[in-house]
Amino acid sequence: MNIKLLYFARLKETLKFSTEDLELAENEQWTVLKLKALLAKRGDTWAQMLMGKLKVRAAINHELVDDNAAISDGDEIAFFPPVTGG
Amino acid sequence: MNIKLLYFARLKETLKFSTEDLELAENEQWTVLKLKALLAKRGDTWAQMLMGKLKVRAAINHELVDDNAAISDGDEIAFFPPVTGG
Amino acid sequence: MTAKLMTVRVQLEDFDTGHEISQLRAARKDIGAVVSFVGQVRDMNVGDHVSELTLEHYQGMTEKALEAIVAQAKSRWDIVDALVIHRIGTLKPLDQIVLVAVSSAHRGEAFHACEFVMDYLKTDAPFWKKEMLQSGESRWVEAKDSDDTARERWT
Amino acid sequence: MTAKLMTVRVQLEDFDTGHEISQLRAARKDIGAVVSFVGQVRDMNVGDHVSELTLEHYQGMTEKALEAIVAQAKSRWDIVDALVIHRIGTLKPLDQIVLVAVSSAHRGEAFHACEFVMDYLKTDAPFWKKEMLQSGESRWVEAKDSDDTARERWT
Repeated sequence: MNIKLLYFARLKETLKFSTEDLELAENEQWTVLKLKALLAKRGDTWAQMLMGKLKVRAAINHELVDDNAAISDGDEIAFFPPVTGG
Repeated sequence: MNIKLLYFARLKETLKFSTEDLELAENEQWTVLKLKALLAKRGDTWAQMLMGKLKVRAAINHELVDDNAAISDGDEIAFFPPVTGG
Repeated sequence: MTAKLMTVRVQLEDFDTGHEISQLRAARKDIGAVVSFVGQVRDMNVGDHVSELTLEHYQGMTEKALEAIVAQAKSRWDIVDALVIHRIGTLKPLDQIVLVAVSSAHRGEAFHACEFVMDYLKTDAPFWKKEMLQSGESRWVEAKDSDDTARERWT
Repeated sequence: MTAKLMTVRVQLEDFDTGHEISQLRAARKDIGAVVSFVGQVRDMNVGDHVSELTLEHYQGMTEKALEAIVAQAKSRWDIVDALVIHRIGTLKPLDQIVLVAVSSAHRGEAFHACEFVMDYLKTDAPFWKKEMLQSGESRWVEAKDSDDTARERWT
Protein backbone atom coordinates (compact mmCIF):
# COMPACT_ATOMS: atom_id res chain seq x y z
CA MET A 1 0.00 0.00 0.00
CA ASN A 2 1.04 3.59 -0.56
CA ILE A 3 1.28 6.34 2.02
CA LYS A 4 2.46 9.91 2.05
CA LEU A 5 4.89 11.02 4.75
CA LEU A 6 5.45 14.54 6.04
CA TYR A 7 8.07 15.85 8.47
CA PHE A 8 8.01 19.17 10.29
CA ALA A 9 10.24 21.49 12.31
CA ARG A 10 13.31 19.80 13.86
CA LEU A 11 12.55 16.52 12.06
CA LYS A 12 12.32 18.14 8.65
CA GLU A 13 15.50 20.09 9.24
CA THR A 14 17.53 17.16 10.56
CA LEU A 15 16.23 14.45 8.24
CA LYS A 16 16.40 16.85 5.29
CA PHE A 17 13.02 15.59 4.11
CA SER A 18 9.78 17.51 4.17
CA THR A 19 7.69 14.96 2.28
CA GLU A 20 8.02 11.57 0.62
CA ASP A 21 5.82 8.83 -0.87
CA LEU A 22 6.40 5.38 0.55
CA GLU A 23 5.23 1.89 -0.36
CA LEU A 24 4.55 -0.51 2.52
CA ALA A 25 4.19 -4.30 2.32
CA GLU A 26 0.52 -5.13 1.66
CA ASN A 27 0.17 -8.26 3.76
CA GLU A 28 1.02 -6.71 7.10
CA GLN A 29 -0.82 -4.68 9.73
CA TRP A 30 0.92 -1.31 9.86
CA THR A 31 0.86 0.92 12.90
CA VAL A 32 2.58 4.22 13.61
CA LEU A 33 5.07 2.43 15.85
CA LYS A 34 5.90 -0.15 13.19
CA LEU A 35 6.37 2.59 10.61
CA LYS A 36 8.70 4.48 12.95
CA ALA A 37 10.74 1.32 13.50
CA LEU A 38 11.01 0.83 9.73
CA LEU A 39 12.15 4.41 9.16
CA ALA A 40 14.62 4.17 12.08
CA LYS A 41 16.53 1.52 10.13
CA ARG A 42 17.56 4.16 7.62
CA GLY A 43 20.39 5.22 9.93
CA ASP A 44 21.39 6.78 13.23
CA THR A 45 19.87 10.19 12.52
CA TRP A 46 16.53 8.60 11.66
CA ALA A 47 16.65 6.37 14.72
CA GLN A 48 17.44 9.35 16.96
CA MET A 49 14.71 11.51 15.50
CA LEU A 50 11.94 8.89 15.51
CA MET A 51 12.84 6.45 18.30
CA GLY A 52 15.25 8.53 20.42
CA LYS A 53 14.94 10.60 23.57
CA LEU A 54 13.17 13.56 21.97
CA LYS A 55 9.42 13.25 21.93
CA VAL A 56 7.86 12.82 18.52
CA ARG A 57 4.18 13.24 17.70
CA ALA A 58 2.29 11.70 14.80
CA ALA A 59 -0.82 12.63 12.85
CA ILE A 60 -2.79 10.49 10.39
CA ASN A 61 -4.86 12.47 7.92
CA HIS A 62 -4.55 15.60 10.07
CA GLU A 63 -5.59 13.95 13.34
CA LEU A 64 -3.18 13.53 16.25
CA VAL A 65 -2.73 9.80 16.94
CA ASP A 66 -0.68 7.60 19.24
CA ASP A 67 1.82 4.84 18.41
CA ASN A 68 -0.86 2.14 18.18
CA ALA A 69 -2.88 3.87 15.47
CA ALA A 70 -3.42 1.72 12.36
CA ILE A 71 -2.24 2.90 8.95
CA SER A 72 -4.36 2.42 5.80
CA ASP A 73 -3.66 2.71 2.11
CA GLY A 74 -3.60 6.35 0.97
CA ASP A 75 -3.02 7.79 4.45
CA GLU A 76 -1.10 11.01 4.97
CA ILE A 77 1.17 10.49 7.98
CA ALA A 78 3.08 13.33 9.62
CA PHE A 79 5.86 13.24 12.21
CA PHE A 80 6.77 16.31 14.24
CA PRO A 81 8.00 17.47 17.66
CA PRO A 82 5.52 18.58 20.35
CA VAL A 83 3.91 21.76 19.08
CA THR A 84 4.95 25.24 20.26
CA GLY A 85 2.46 27.70 18.80
CA GLY A 86 0.43 30.43 20.45
CA MET B 1 -20.43 65.15 66.05
CA ASN B 2 -21.01 65.98 62.42
CA ILE B 3 -21.22 63.56 59.53
CA LYS B 4 -22.03 63.80 55.85
CA LEU B 5 -24.59 61.43 54.39
CA LEU B 6 -24.90 60.34 50.74
CA TYR B 7 -27.61 58.24 49.07
CA PHE B 8 -27.39 56.57 45.69
CA ALA B 9 -29.55 54.90 43.06
CA ARG B 10 -32.93 53.61 44.34
CA LEU B 11 -32.33 55.18 47.76
CA LYS B 12 -31.58 58.61 46.36
CA GLU B 13 -34.60 58.44 44.08
CA THR B 14 -37.04 57.22 46.73
CA LEU B 15 -35.80 59.28 49.67
CA LYS B 16 -35.41 62.33 47.42
CA PHE B 17 -32.10 63.09 49.07
CA SER B 18 -28.70 62.78 47.49
CA THR B 19 -26.70 64.34 50.31
CA GLU B 20 -27.21 65.87 53.73
CA ASP B 21 -25.19 66.99 56.74
CA LEU B 22 -26.24 65.51 60.06
CA GLU B 23 -25.33 66.14 63.67
CA LEU B 24 -25.22 63.12 65.99
CA ALA B 25 -25.25 63.09 69.79
CA GLU B 26 -21.64 63.33 71.01
CA ASN B 27 -21.83 61.05 74.04
CA GLU B 28 -22.84 57.89 72.25
CA GLN B 29 -21.06 55.18 70.28
CA TRP B 30 -22.43 55.40 66.74
CA THR B 31 -22.44 52.46 64.37
CA VAL B 32 -23.88 52.08 60.89
CA LEU B 33 -26.78 50.05 62.32
CA LYS B 34 -27.59 52.66 64.94
CA LEU B 35 -27.51 55.40 62.31
CA LYS B 36 -29.85 53.39 60.07
CA ALA B 37 -32.25 52.93 63.00
CA LEU B 38 -32.20 56.67 63.65
CA LEU B 39 -32.91 57.51 60.00
CA ALA B 40 -35.66 54.85 59.83
CA LYS B 41 -37.62 56.89 62.40
CA ARG B 42 -38.12 59.60 59.79
CA GLY B 43 -41.04 57.64 58.34
CA ASP B 44 -42.20 54.53 56.51
CA THR B 45 -40.26 55.22 53.33
CA TRP B 46 -37.05 55.66 55.27
CA ALA B 47 -37.70 52.54 57.32
CA GLN B 48 -38.39 50.51 54.15
CA MET B 49 -35.31 51.78 52.37
CA LEU B 50 -32.85 51.38 55.24
CA MET B 51 -34.27 48.60 57.43
CA GLY B 52 -36.63 46.82 55.02
CA LYS B 53 -36.44 43.75 52.82
CA LEU B 54 -34.23 45.27 50.16
CA LYS B 55 -30.55 44.91 50.82
CA VAL B 56 -28.70 48.12 51.58
CA ARG B 57 -24.94 48.57 51.56
CA ALA B 58 -22.96 51.20 53.44
CA ALA B 59 -19.58 52.84 52.95
CA ILE B 60 -17.61 54.99 55.38
CA ASN B 61 -15.12 57.33 53.76
CA HIS B 62 -15.30 55.36 50.50
CA GLU B 63 -14.77 51.92 52.08
CA LEU B 64 -17.49 49.27 52.10
CA VAL B 65 -18.39 48.47 55.71
CA ASP B 66 -20.89 46.31 57.57
CA ASP B 67 -23.55 47.27 60.12
CA ASN B 68 -21.16 47.10 63.06
CA ALA B 69 -18.71 49.65 61.70
CA ALA B 70 -18.09 52.60 64.04
CA ILE B 71 -18.78 56.16 62.94
CA SER B 72 -16.44 59.05 63.78
CA ASP B 73 -16.74 62.82 63.61
CA GLY B 74 -16.30 64.10 60.07
CA ASP B 75 -17.06 60.76 58.37
CA GLU B 76 -18.68 60.58 54.97
CA ILE B 77 -21.27 57.82 55.11
CA ALA B 78 -23.04 56.49 52.02
CA PHE B 79 -26.07 54.20 51.70
CA PHE B 80 -26.86 52.40 48.47
CA PRO B 81 -28.29 49.19 46.99
CA PRO B 82 -26.00 46.29 46.02
CA VAL B 83 -23.93 47.51 43.09
CA THR B 84 -24.71 46.59 39.46
CA GLY B 85 -21.84 47.88 37.33
CA GLY B 86 -19.71 46.10 34.74
CA MET C 1 12.32 46.31 35.32
CA THR C 2 10.25 49.49 35.45
CA ALA C 3 7.62 50.12 38.10
CA LYS C 4 4.24 48.52 37.56
CA LEU C 5 1.68 50.92 36.19
CA MET C 6 -2.00 51.03 36.99
CA THR C 7 -4.77 52.95 35.33
CA VAL C 8 -8.40 53.38 36.27
CA ARG C 9 -10.73 55.64 34.31
CA VAL C 10 -14.40 56.47 34.85
CA GLN C 11 -15.78 58.45 31.95
CA LEU C 12 -18.80 59.49 29.90
CA GLU C 13 -16.98 59.03 26.60
CA ASP C 14 -16.60 55.81 24.65
CA PHE C 15 -13.14 54.18 24.53
CA ASP C 16 -11.01 52.57 21.81
CA THR C 17 -10.44 48.97 22.91
CA GLY C 18 -7.90 48.20 20.19
CA HIS C 19 -5.84 51.25 21.06
CA GLU C 20 -5.85 50.45 24.76
CA ILE C 21 -4.75 46.85 24.16
CA SER C 22 -1.98 48.06 21.82
CA GLN C 23 -0.73 50.51 24.45
CA LEU C 24 -0.57 47.78 27.08
CA ARG C 25 1.14 45.38 24.68
CA ALA C 26 3.77 47.82 23.46
CA ALA C 27 4.76 49.00 26.95
CA ARG C 28 7.39 46.33 27.52
CA LYS C 29 9.12 43.69 25.42
CA ASP C 30 8.80 41.08 28.14
CA ILE C 31 5.01 41.11 27.79
CA GLY C 32 3.80 37.94 26.10
CA ALA C 33 0.06 38.12 26.78
CA VAL C 34 -2.76 40.63 27.02
CA VAL C 35 -6.16 39.38 28.17
CA SER C 36 -9.08 41.75 27.91
CA PHE C 37 -12.76 41.85 28.73
CA VAL C 38 -15.21 44.17 27.01
CA GLY C 39 -18.73 44.46 28.40
CA GLN C 40 -21.48 45.92 26.29
CA VAL C 41 -25.16 46.84 26.75
CA ARG C 42 -27.51 44.00 25.78
CA ASP C 43 -30.91 44.68 24.24
CA MET C 44 -32.68 42.29 26.62
CA ASN C 45 -32.64 41.88 30.39
CA VAL C 46 -34.76 39.48 32.46
CA GLY C 47 -37.01 38.98 29.46
CA ASP C 48 -37.65 42.64 28.60
CA HIS C 49 -36.44 44.76 25.70
CA VAL C 50 -34.05 47.46 26.89
CA SER C 51 -33.88 50.71 24.95
CA GLU C 52 -31.28 52.44 27.10
CA LEU C 53 -29.30 52.23 30.29
CA THR C 54 -28.16 54.96 32.67
CA LEU C 55 -25.12 54.35 34.83
CA GLU C 56 -24.78 56.23 38.10
CA HIS C 57 -21.71 55.98 40.34
CA TYR C 58 -20.23 57.26 43.60
CA GLN C 59 -17.53 59.61 42.47
CA GLY C 60 -14.45 59.37 44.65
CA MET C 61 -15.27 55.93 45.99
CA THR C 62 -15.46 54.37 42.52
CA GLU C 63 -11.88 55.21 41.61
CA LYS C 64 -10.60 54.04 45.00
CA ALA C 65 -12.56 50.79 44.79
CA LEU C 66 -11.27 50.01 41.29
CA GLU C 67 -7.70 50.84 42.27
CA ALA C 68 -7.98 48.59 45.31
CA ILE C 69 -9.25 45.72 43.14
CA VAL C 70 -6.41 46.17 40.65
CA ALA C 71 -3.85 46.39 43.48
CA GLN C 72 -5.19 43.14 44.90
CA ALA C 73 -4.93 41.45 41.49
CA LYS C 74 -1.31 42.63 41.25
CA SER C 75 -0.49 41.23 44.66
CA ARG C 76 -1.98 37.84 43.73
CA TRP C 77 -0.59 37.33 40.23
CA ASP C 78 2.62 38.21 38.47
CA ILE C 79 1.20 40.68 35.98
CA VAL C 80 2.83 43.68 34.34
CA ASP C 81 -0.01 46.16 34.09
CA ALA C 82 -3.78 46.46 34.28
CA LEU C 83 -6.29 48.93 32.93
CA VAL C 84 -9.94 49.46 33.89
CA ILE C 85 -12.21 51.84 31.98
CA HIS C 86 -15.85 52.11 33.05
CA ARG C 87 -18.39 54.37 31.44
CA ILE C 88 -21.13 56.34 33.19
CA GLY C 89 -24.14 58.22 31.81
CA THR C 90 -26.69 57.02 29.27
CA LEU C 91 -25.87 54.10 26.96
CA LYS C 92 -27.72 52.11 24.31
CA PRO C 93 -27.59 48.41 23.29
CA LEU C 94 -24.24 47.59 21.63
CA ASP C 95 -22.50 50.46 23.46
CA GLN C 96 -19.36 49.50 25.33
CA ILE C 97 -19.70 49.73 29.14
CA VAL C 98 -16.42 48.46 30.54
CA LEU C 99 -12.94 47.38 29.53
CA VAL C 100 -10.58 45.40 31.74
CA ALA C 101 -7.22 44.57 30.18
CA VAL C 102 -4.23 42.88 31.82
CA SER C 103 -0.72 42.34 30.48
CA SER C 104 1.74 39.73 31.70
CA ALA C 105 4.67 37.60 30.58
CA HIS C 106 2.57 34.41 30.45
CA ARG C 107 -1.10 33.83 29.70
CA GLY C 108 -2.33 32.14 32.90
CA GLU C 109 -1.68 35.16 35.09
CA ALA C 110 -3.39 37.58 32.70
CA PHE C 111 -6.49 35.35 32.40
CA HIS C 112 -6.88 34.95 36.15
CA ALA C 113 -6.21 38.60 36.99
CA CYS C 114 -8.61 39.87 34.32
CA GLU C 115 -11.46 37.63 35.45
CA PHE C 116 -10.73 38.44 39.11
CA VAL C 117 -10.92 42.18 38.44
CA MET C 118 -14.26 41.77 36.62
CA ASP C 119 -15.73 39.59 39.37
CA TYR C 120 -14.73 42.07 42.07
CA LEU C 121 -15.81 45.07 40.02
CA LYS C 122 -19.28 43.48 39.77
CA THR C 123 -19.68 43.28 43.55
CA ASP C 124 -17.46 46.02 44.98
CA ALA C 125 -17.37 49.01 42.60
CA PRO C 126 -20.18 51.52 43.30
CA PHE C 127 -22.01 51.65 39.97
CA TRP C 128 -25.77 51.32 39.55
CA LYS C 129 -27.66 50.69 36.33
CA LYS C 130 -31.15 51.95 35.63
CA GLU C 131 -32.73 50.61 32.48
CA MET C 132 -35.34 52.19 30.29
CA LEU C 133 -37.51 49.51 28.68
CA GLN C 134 -39.09 49.67 25.24
CA SER C 135 -42.45 49.61 27.06
CA GLY C 136 -41.57 53.05 28.44
CA GLU C 137 -41.15 51.76 31.99
CA SER C 138 -37.84 52.28 33.77
CA ARG C 139 -36.33 50.25 36.61
CA TRP C 140 -33.18 49.78 38.63
CA VAL C 141 -31.22 46.67 37.66
CA GLU C 142 -31.15 44.12 40.49
CA ALA C 143 -27.84 42.70 41.68
CA LYS C 144 -27.39 39.03 40.81
CA ASP C 145 -26.59 36.28 43.30
CA SER C 146 -24.40 34.71 40.59
CA ASP C 147 -22.08 37.72 40.88
CA ASP C 148 -21.64 37.10 44.60
CA THR C 149 -20.92 33.46 43.83
CA ALA C 150 -18.36 34.41 41.18
CA ARG C 151 -16.57 36.64 43.66
CA GLU C 152 -16.60 33.97 46.38
CA ARG C 153 -14.52 31.66 44.20
CA TRP C 154 -11.48 33.86 44.76
CA THR C 155 -11.62 33.94 48.57
CA MET D 1 -31.24 33.27 16.94
CA THR D 2 -28.85 33.07 13.99
CA ALA D 3 -26.49 30.14 13.51
CA LYS D 4 -23.28 30.24 15.50
CA LEU D 5 -20.35 31.42 13.43
CA MET D 6 -16.79 30.23 13.64
CA THR D 7 -13.68 31.69 12.14
CA VAL D 8 -10.16 30.39 12.03
CA ARG D 9 -7.41 32.19 10.11
CA VAL D 10 -3.75 31.29 9.65
CA GLN D 11 -1.91 34.12 7.96
CA LEU D 12 1.40 35.87 7.35
CA GLU D 13 -0.10 39.34 7.78
CA ASP D 14 -0.63 41.19 11.03
CA PHE D 15 -4.20 41.61 12.31
CA ASP D 16 -6.20 44.46 13.83
CA THR D 17 -7.25 43.30 17.31
CA GLY D 18 -9.58 46.23 17.95
CA HIS D 19 -11.37 45.71 14.65
CA GLU D 20 -11.84 41.98 15.28
CA ILE D 21 -13.24 42.56 18.78
CA SER D 22 -15.62 45.22 17.42
CA GLN D 23 -16.86 42.84 14.73
CA LEU D 24 -17.56 40.13 17.29
CA ARG D 25 -19.29 42.61 19.62
CA ALA D 26 -21.50 44.18 16.99
CA ALA D 27 -22.70 40.87 15.55
CA ARG D 28 -25.65 40.47 17.91
CA LYS D 29 -27.41 42.65 20.46
CA ASP D 30 -27.66 39.80 22.95
CA ILE D 31 -23.87 39.74 23.32
CA GLY D 32 -22.83 41.16 26.67
CA ALA D 33 -19.18 40.10 26.83
CA VAL D 34 -16.15 39.67 24.61
CA VAL D 35 -13.03 38.13 26.14
CA SER D 36 -9.86 38.18 24.09
CA PHE D 37 -6.31 36.96 24.32
CA VAL D 38 -3.46 38.52 22.35
CA GLY D 39 -0.09 36.78 22.33
CA GLN D 40 3.00 38.65 21.28
CA VAL D 41 6.68 37.83 20.70
CA ARG D 42 8.79 38.44 23.81
CA ASP D 43 12.38 39.65 23.57
CA MET D 44 13.66 37.00 25.99
CA ASN D 45 13.19 33.25 26.20
CA VAL D 46 14.82 30.88 28.70
CA GLY D 47 17.31 33.61 29.56
CA ASP D 48 18.41 34.52 26.04
CA HIS D 49 17.72 37.61 23.96
CA VAL D 50 15.52 36.79 20.98
CA SER D 51 15.88 38.88 17.84
CA GLU D 52 13.29 37.08 15.74
CA LEU D 53 10.98 34.10 15.60
CA THR D 54 9.90 31.96 12.65
CA LEU D 55 6.61 30.11 12.85
CA GLU D 56 6.14 26.97 10.77
CA HIS D 57 2.87 25.06 10.59
CA TYR D 58 1.23 22.01 9.01
CA GLN D 59 -1.09 23.53 6.45
CA GLY D 60 -4.38 21.66 6.27
CA MET D 61 -4.06 20.11 9.71
CA THR D 62 -3.69 23.49 11.45
CA GLU D 63 -7.04 24.79 10.31
CA LYS D 64 -8.78 21.51 11.18
CA ALA D 65 -7.16 21.38 14.61
CA LEU D 66 -8.17 24.96 15.43
CA GLU D 67 -11.71 24.41 14.19
CA ALA D 68 -11.98 21.26 16.31
CA ILE D 69 -10.81 23.18 19.39
CA VAL D 70 -13.33 25.96 18.78
CA ALA D 71 -16.11 23.43 18.16
CA GLN D 72 -15.27 21.75 21.45
CA ALA D 73 -15.38 25.10 23.27
CA LYS D 74 -18.81 25.77 21.75
CA SER D 75 -20.12 22.42 22.89
CA ARG D 76 -18.91 23.04 26.44
CA TRP D 77 -19.97 26.64 26.99
CA ASP D 78 -22.88 28.77 25.90
CA ILE D 79 -20.97 31.19 23.71
CA VAL D 80 -22.11 33.11 20.65
CA ASP D 81 -19.00 33.15 18.48
CA ALA D 82 -15.25 32.59 18.56
CA LEU D 83 -12.37 33.77 16.43
CA VAL D 84 -8.81 32.44 16.22
CA ILE D 85 -6.13 34.21 14.17
CA HIS D 86 -2.61 32.76 14.22
CA ARG D 87 0.32 34.20 12.33
CA ILE D 88 3.05 32.24 10.55
CA GLY D 89 6.36 33.37 9.06
CA THR D 90 9.00 35.58 10.63
CA LEU D 91 8.13 37.84 13.55
CA LYS D 92 10.01 40.21 15.86
CA PRO D 93 9.60 41.09 19.55
CA LEU D 94 6.36 43.05 20.13
CA ASP D 95 4.77 41.55 17.00
CA GLN D 96 1.36 39.97 17.55
CA ILE D 97 1.35 36.17 17.17
CA VAL D 98 -2.16 35.06 18.03
CA LEU D 99 -5.62 36.38 18.80
CA VAL D 100 -8.38 34.35 20.41
CA ALA D 101 -11.64 36.23 20.99
CA VAL D 102 -14.93 34.84 22.28
CA SER D 103 -18.34 36.53 22.53
CA SER D 104 -21.18 35.47 24.82
CA ALA D 105 -24.18 36.79 26.70
CA HIS D 106 -22.43 36.57 30.09
CA ARG D 107 -18.80 36.91 31.06
CA GLY D 108 -18.07 33.54 32.70
CA GLU D 109 -18.60 31.53 29.52
CA ALA D 110 -16.42 33.83 27.42
CA PHE D 111 -13.56 33.73 29.96
CA HIS D 112 -13.60 29.94 30.20
CA ALA D 113 -13.95 29.32 26.47
CA CYS D 114 -11.17 31.77 25.58
CA GLU D 115 -8.71 30.26 28.04
CA PHE D 116 -9.72 26.73 26.97
CA VAL D 117 -9.05 27.53 23.30
CA MET D 118 -5.63 28.98 24.15
CA ASP D 119 -4.69 25.99 26.33
CA TYR D 120 -5.67 23.51 23.62
CA LEU D 121 -4.07 25.57 20.86
CA LYS D 122 -0.80 25.38 22.80
CA THR D 123 -0.80 21.57 22.85
CA ASP D 124 -2.85 20.49 19.81
CA ALA D 125 -2.38 22.99 16.96
CA PRO D 126 0.60 22.10 14.71
CA PHE D 127 2.75 25.23 14.94
CA TRP D 128 6.47 25.24 15.68
CA LYS D 129 8.61 28.20 16.65
CA LYS D 130 12.26 28.59 15.80
CA GLU D 131 13.98 31.50 17.45
CA MET D 132 16.97 33.47 16.24
CA LEU D 133 18.98 34.74 19.20
CA GLN D 134 20.90 38.00 19.37
CA SER D 135 24.03 35.85 19.67
CA GLY D 136 23.39 34.70 16.09
CA GLU D 137 22.48 31.16 17.16
CA SER D 138 19.08 29.76 16.22
CA ARG D 139 17.10 27.01 17.95
CA TRP D 140 13.72 25.31 17.99
CA VAL D 141 11.58 26.36 20.94
CA GLU D 142 10.95 23.44 23.31
CA ALA D 143 7.41 22.53 24.34
CA LYS D 144 6.67 23.32 27.98
CA ASP D 145 5.34 20.82 30.52
CA SER D 146 3.28 23.67 31.98
CA ASP D 147 1.26 23.75 28.75
CA ASP D 148 0.38 20.08 29.14
CA THR D 149 -0.63 20.77 32.73
CA ALA D 150 -2.80 23.71 31.65
CA ARG D 151 -4.59 21.52 29.13
CA GLU D 152 -5.11 18.72 31.65
CA ARG D 153 -7.20 21.03 33.83
CA TRP D 154 -10.03 20.86 31.29
CA THR D 155 -10.27 17.06 31.06
